[in-house]
Amino acid sequence: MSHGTNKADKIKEISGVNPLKCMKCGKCSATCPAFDEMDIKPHQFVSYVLNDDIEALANSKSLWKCLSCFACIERCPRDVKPGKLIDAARQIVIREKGADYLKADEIPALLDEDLPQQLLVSAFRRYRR
Amino acid sequence: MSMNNEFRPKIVAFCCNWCSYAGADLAGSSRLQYPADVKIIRVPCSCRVNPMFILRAFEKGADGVIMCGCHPGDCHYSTGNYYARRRMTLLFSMLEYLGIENGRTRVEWVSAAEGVKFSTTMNEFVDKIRSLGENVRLGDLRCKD
Amino acid sequence: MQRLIDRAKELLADGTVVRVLGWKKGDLGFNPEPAYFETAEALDSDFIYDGFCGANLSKYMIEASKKDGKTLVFLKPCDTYSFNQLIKEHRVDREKAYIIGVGCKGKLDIEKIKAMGVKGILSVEGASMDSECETLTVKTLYGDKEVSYNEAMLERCHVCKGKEHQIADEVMLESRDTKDAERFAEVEKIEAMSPLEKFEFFKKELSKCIRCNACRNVCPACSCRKCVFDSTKFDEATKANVDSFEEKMFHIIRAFHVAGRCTDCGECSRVCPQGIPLHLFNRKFIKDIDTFYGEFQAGEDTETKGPLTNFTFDDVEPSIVTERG
Amino acid sequence: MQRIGVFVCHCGSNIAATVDVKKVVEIISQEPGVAHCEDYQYMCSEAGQAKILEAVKEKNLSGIVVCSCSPRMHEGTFRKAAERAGLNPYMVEIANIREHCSWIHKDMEEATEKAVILARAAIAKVNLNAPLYPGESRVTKRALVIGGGIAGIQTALDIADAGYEVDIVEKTPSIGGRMSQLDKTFPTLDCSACILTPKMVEAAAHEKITIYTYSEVDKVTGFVGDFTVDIRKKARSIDMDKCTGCGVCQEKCPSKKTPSEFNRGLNTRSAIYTPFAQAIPNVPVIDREACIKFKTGKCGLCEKVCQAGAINYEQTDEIVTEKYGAIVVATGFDTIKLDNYDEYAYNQSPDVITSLELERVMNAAGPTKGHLERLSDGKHPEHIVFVQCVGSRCNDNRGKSYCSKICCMYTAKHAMLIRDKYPDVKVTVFYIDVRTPGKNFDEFYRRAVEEYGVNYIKGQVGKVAPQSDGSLLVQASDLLDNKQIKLKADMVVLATAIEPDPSVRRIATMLTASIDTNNFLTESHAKLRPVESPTAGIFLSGVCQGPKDIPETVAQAGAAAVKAIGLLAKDKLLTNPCTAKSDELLCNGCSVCANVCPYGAISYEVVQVNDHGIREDRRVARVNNALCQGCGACTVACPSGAMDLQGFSNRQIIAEVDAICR
Amino acid sequence: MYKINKENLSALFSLIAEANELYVPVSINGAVNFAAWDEDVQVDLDTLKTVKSPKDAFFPQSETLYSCKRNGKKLSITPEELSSKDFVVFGMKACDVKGLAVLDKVFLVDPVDSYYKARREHGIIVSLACSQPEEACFCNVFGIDASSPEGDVQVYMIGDELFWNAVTQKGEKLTEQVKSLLADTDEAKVEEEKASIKAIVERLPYSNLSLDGWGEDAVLLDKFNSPIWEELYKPCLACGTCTFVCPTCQCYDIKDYNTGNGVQRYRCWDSCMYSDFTMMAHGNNRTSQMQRYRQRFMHKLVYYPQNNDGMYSCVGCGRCVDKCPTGLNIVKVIKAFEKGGNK
Repeated sequence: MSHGTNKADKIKEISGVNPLKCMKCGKCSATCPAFDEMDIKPHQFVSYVLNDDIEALANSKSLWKCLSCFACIERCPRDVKPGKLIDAARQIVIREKGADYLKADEIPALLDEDLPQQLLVSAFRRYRR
Repeated sequence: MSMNNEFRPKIVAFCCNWCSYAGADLAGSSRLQYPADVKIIRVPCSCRVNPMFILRAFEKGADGVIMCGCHPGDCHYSTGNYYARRRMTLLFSMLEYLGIENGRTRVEWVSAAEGVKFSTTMNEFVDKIRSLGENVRLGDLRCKD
Repeated sequence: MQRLIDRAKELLADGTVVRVLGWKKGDLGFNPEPAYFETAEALDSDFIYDGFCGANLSKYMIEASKKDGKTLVFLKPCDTYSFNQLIKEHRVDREKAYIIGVGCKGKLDIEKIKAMGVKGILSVEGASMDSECETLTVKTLYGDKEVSYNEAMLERCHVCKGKEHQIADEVMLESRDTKDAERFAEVEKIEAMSPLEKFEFFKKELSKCIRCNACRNVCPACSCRKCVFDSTKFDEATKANVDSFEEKMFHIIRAFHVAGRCTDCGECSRVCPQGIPLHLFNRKFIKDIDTFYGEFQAGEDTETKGPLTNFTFDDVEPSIVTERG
Repeated sequence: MQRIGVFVCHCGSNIAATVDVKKVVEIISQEPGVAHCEDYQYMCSEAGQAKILEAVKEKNLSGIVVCSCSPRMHEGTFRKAAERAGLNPYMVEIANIREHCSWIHKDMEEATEKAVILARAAIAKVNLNAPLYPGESRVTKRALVIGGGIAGIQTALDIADAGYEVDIVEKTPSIGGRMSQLDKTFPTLDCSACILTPKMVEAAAHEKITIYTYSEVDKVTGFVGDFTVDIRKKARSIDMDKCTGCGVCQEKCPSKKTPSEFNRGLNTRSAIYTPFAQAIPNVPVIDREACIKFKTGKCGLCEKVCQAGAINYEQTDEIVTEKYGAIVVATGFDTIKLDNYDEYAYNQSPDVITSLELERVMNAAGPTKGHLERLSDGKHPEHIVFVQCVGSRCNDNRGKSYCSKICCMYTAKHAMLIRDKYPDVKVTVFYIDVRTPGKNFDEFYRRAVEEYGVNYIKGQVGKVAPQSDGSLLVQASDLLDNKQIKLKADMVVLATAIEPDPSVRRIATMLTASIDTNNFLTESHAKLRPVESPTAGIFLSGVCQGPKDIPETVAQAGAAAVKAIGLLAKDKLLTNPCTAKSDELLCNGCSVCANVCPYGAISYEVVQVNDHGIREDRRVARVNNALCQGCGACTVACPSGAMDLQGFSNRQIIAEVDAICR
Repeated sequence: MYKINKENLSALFSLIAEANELYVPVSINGAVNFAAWDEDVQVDLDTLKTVKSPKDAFFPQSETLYSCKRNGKKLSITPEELSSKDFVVFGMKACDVKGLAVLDKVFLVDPVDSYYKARREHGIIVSLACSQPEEACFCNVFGIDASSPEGDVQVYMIGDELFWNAVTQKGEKLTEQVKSLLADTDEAKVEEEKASIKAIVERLPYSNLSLDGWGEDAVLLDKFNSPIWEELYKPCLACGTCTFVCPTCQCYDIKDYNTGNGVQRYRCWDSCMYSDFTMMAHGNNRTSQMQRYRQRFMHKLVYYPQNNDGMYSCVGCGRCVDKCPTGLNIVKVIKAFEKGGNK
């Protein structure tokens, strides 16, 4: 799993999350509305990042099943925010595929106040296809 | 390090005995590095720090002076740091008013448990002083030679 | 003025007071001096109260409080703040003072008249309390000159704290509203400068300092028996500025020691032989105190805790200085 | 000029590995005033101290600098050594070249240079040191215990048994505290009341113990050995001497709608009430906010029915001022508020309760008379879910970062008791970790699983949703099965985090005892002085210092008592000689120093002074050495420099500054 | 006699400064004092009196005497080098120049003050006649002629021109250095100016001040014990303004400054008005402000003249009259004694 180091760091950087803070309580998974459809469960995101196994994460179904509802972020008692991790993993995948239709720094100009964050995330997904 | 011509600031840190000095001790026992430019003077409480001490340090060649005390509310003497806070706020404001670079002085509240904060603060402060360079606006030329 | 003399004579005669602290005519018509009077004759011949009587007499009450009997003291509205502050600090004895709050129409600065290019002044007319206080006629060796009263006023009168006496046993003579400038305007002007400009500004001003200590010795708040700059307690005793640092040290500490106690009476700037605007130091502290800890006027009363002997749990942090730029 | 001896410690390799000790000695030997300089492996050792003794004798030293570890570590050691050598102990200064130098630097040249400078600063200071002599202060042989829970009761009993007077101040109407609210205790399942009540009675009956219930500490002045405390006895509206505790008033009281504090608001009480049947003292109080008489002026029923004539509506708060030598804080805990935890539906459903509420539900004297029933409809539950770590171990700003320590065990206790009494009830416990360090603790937990069939699931509950049929839908994860599960429960019990009683902040401020960010009182040393506050004369008992269970609390209570007894056993205390001192010739008498003194140690008197030939009466400041704690606030407030601090004088600090900046 | 147009003053200064250090009256934010000249300073020759007298060109407010350096336990001492470069003080007034004569009698008699002596030797005085004397001036009372100041070169500012008259050898030498800028002229205009100055001096308010009862013939103890001092001193703030602006006050203190690695021993002006003036281990021999106040004027008007053949150590410049924060001054003292029968 030597491939992962840079990517794991990248994920940490993008998400601003320190996965070491996780105490493995599983509240994220307990909360997740898309739990059943996921192959890698929210609480496992953290371990995958910790174990540098970004490849598996990138190839997982979960990446695209996450609704970005932020319930896990809201409920996490340790400020670990698995939702942000998965979001970051998604960004990495998109960037790698070179299908990055929008550059990150172009986005702020396109935002308006009423635009829900979720929409933006799903937009990323949609444009990838 | 002293072989090259890198600027080595003189920095005086006043630390209260109960919190910040102990915090510095903890930084030490935790082996948290910060530059040797910082020299600590132990005072019983931040309220013992007379503005004249701070000016004196600059007079004699200090490039930066930092004062550390217990967090507000945690003073061993219950109220000392509140007085210190007002005194230093006014003093620093006056120094800034006189055109002295305002990063040369700093107050930070560091508890006995905050060894990390102590070393982070000192690293930051030394960086700041290094970026400001030698103190030329507030010092006695006679002490320079 | 005659009313003041008459009242003083009455109080001397009925034994209320044993001496009068007021101003004595100078020999040039514009250089009166603070003086004690113990007889009616002395009052009749020498007492004066006009636009040149700028001296704040409250500090003289420290010595007068040690004397037997009561002293009648004339205090202008701004002087009464100093007197209150001295009471608060147990430096004067209220019981030893009979205070006549005397009106004020703005005090004159002979240096300002000279700075207008008026030379060889023999006398100044229009400075008395009875006059309209609009124009001064200055008789000089080189002819008569007319000068606007307001333009010849001390800086402090342009930012006058008001006509009210904060403490007095009785009040005599009308005051005039002389405030026509913002108290903190000069401070704000400096605050708006770049650090280097600030530094150069004060360097220039302080380079004039000759450490005569007039600012300190005239100050009613600087009433220490022995100043730290005269004692060995801090190893900072100096007599002359040898290095520019010493001017800064002296003036910062002078202002710091009176911070929260300074009533902004302006005596320091009035007496400086080199015309250094020393009030800019004190007023900076006053402005900061007002901003950080709420408005505070030293000497408004004799009880309130001073801002440096007080605190709140959520006072601003010293980093405010850096944060506000 | 002093003759100074400088001793540079290697501290094994702790210092010597980074600081070139020999070079320090070489440079420092050349400093003016240094009459002796040497290095040694371990200065704090017997042999090291012997070197000091020898050098003082041989070189006639008058001051000593030890370059070693932090003065917080060995200043006392070296002061004692100096004393043995015939010097005043305050002629010693420490240059901290370990914590502040060798341990934080890697470059040897840099660290050596710094060590030299630190040594010079200490030399500069010791040059200006003067012998200081501690004064003596008396010890009032009486202790105050703040808080009348099990911690306070035990501490008071232990101190009283040693023969010293103790007062307990308890803010509620009865002593007993949280323990009196518990039903059974782990791991033995004793009835809480059965073991607590005798202690309460013993305390009440003890001739050395005075109990102030329904009272609060109003003001604390003084210092170790000599505290003066104002205790506010809140108006009880009952004459304690007359009341027989018959309880008729409580029965007859028409105002019965106030939520019972004792039963955690699960039922109500009357306006005149004792919190529980075994209350000590068994004297009710009138809750003036609930009392009709106080609200409207009408009623007065209790006065009419009281045969003892004990009701007194006119009673006012009374201040008792008492002196103490030692104060023990035993203010205990409360559970945190769950307002920010919407996901557990605590505020939405009466069937979601905290564990402490469950204690009351399980208790025979509780709101359900000990029957396990849903509080919403009184139905017998079929399935109870316990949720662990509610608000504990939370890094967000909703809960507490620490582990509340007792929850794992009491949850096992609850689960076991329920399964024992109602085998038909299904019990599920959601846990993150089960923590059972303690004698017989893990065995206890295992019994719950193995013998009582409690279903433990590793995973946190994400959501509790009240359903229209009155049940609760619990959504959780099962981390071991890697499944998300949804369970239907009838009751949910939340193992809510505990926090120090909110009153402790005010008390800590009054005592000048330090407190951490979680409001737990700080101990003087986490390992070596765990029951002492850094503030001398203040001791810590029970949960106010940190989460702990009953046996630990009782043990700590005993330890705090012993520390207090150790203090009370002394007749005199030596005071810190590093106190402020006013130079009367420079003093202006302006009072600014007194205005900032937190101890009221400065007073003024008019004295005749001879100021270089001028004799006059002056108002000057006087420092009471017994009160002064040496903070130095006054020295900076004093503009003339008349006020100075012995041991940290202006000139000493300036000398250090000069030495460092040179 | 030479002259130069005022427009060329800057060139003149520049030329003088080539070979000498040059001190001129400089205005800083309204206060005029002697200071080293350079092209950026604001020279002010119109203000009659500088705040401080120019005495510190010869006797600086503070000067280092020697330095000690420490190396381990060894000390090395380096005396300060004596002034060795010629310097010109341009624009001293008659009273200021006379002030130096007063200092000379203190510093140049045995034991000679070598620091002062060196400066006197290297100092060249270009004195400026007072075209517009002011109300506080009374130099004539001490026999000083404001229209004809002493010095190495006398200059007069008349209209657009500056008239230059070398008086001494030093003056001649300086004239040679700047001759390229000077034009020959006669003395007619200067004589006219002198007469005009004298006429003004006669009209000065203090011109008739009487020194009867002071000086060499004063009855010292009568003056010393006079009750008048008690009345005079009371407003005195004990500041040092009068002594620091005075051209004749010569008292100094010697102090050490710790530079961290050694000591600089320096002397600085002291003021007899200060409570720690002549402070000794036992205390102070003048314990009250009255005594200190009396000392200053007794020294100027009695002790000094009696020790120096009747020469007063006051030159009537009137700076104390102008600058005392509470309106006290030597004139008031003289007048008070006159009123009190000179006792």
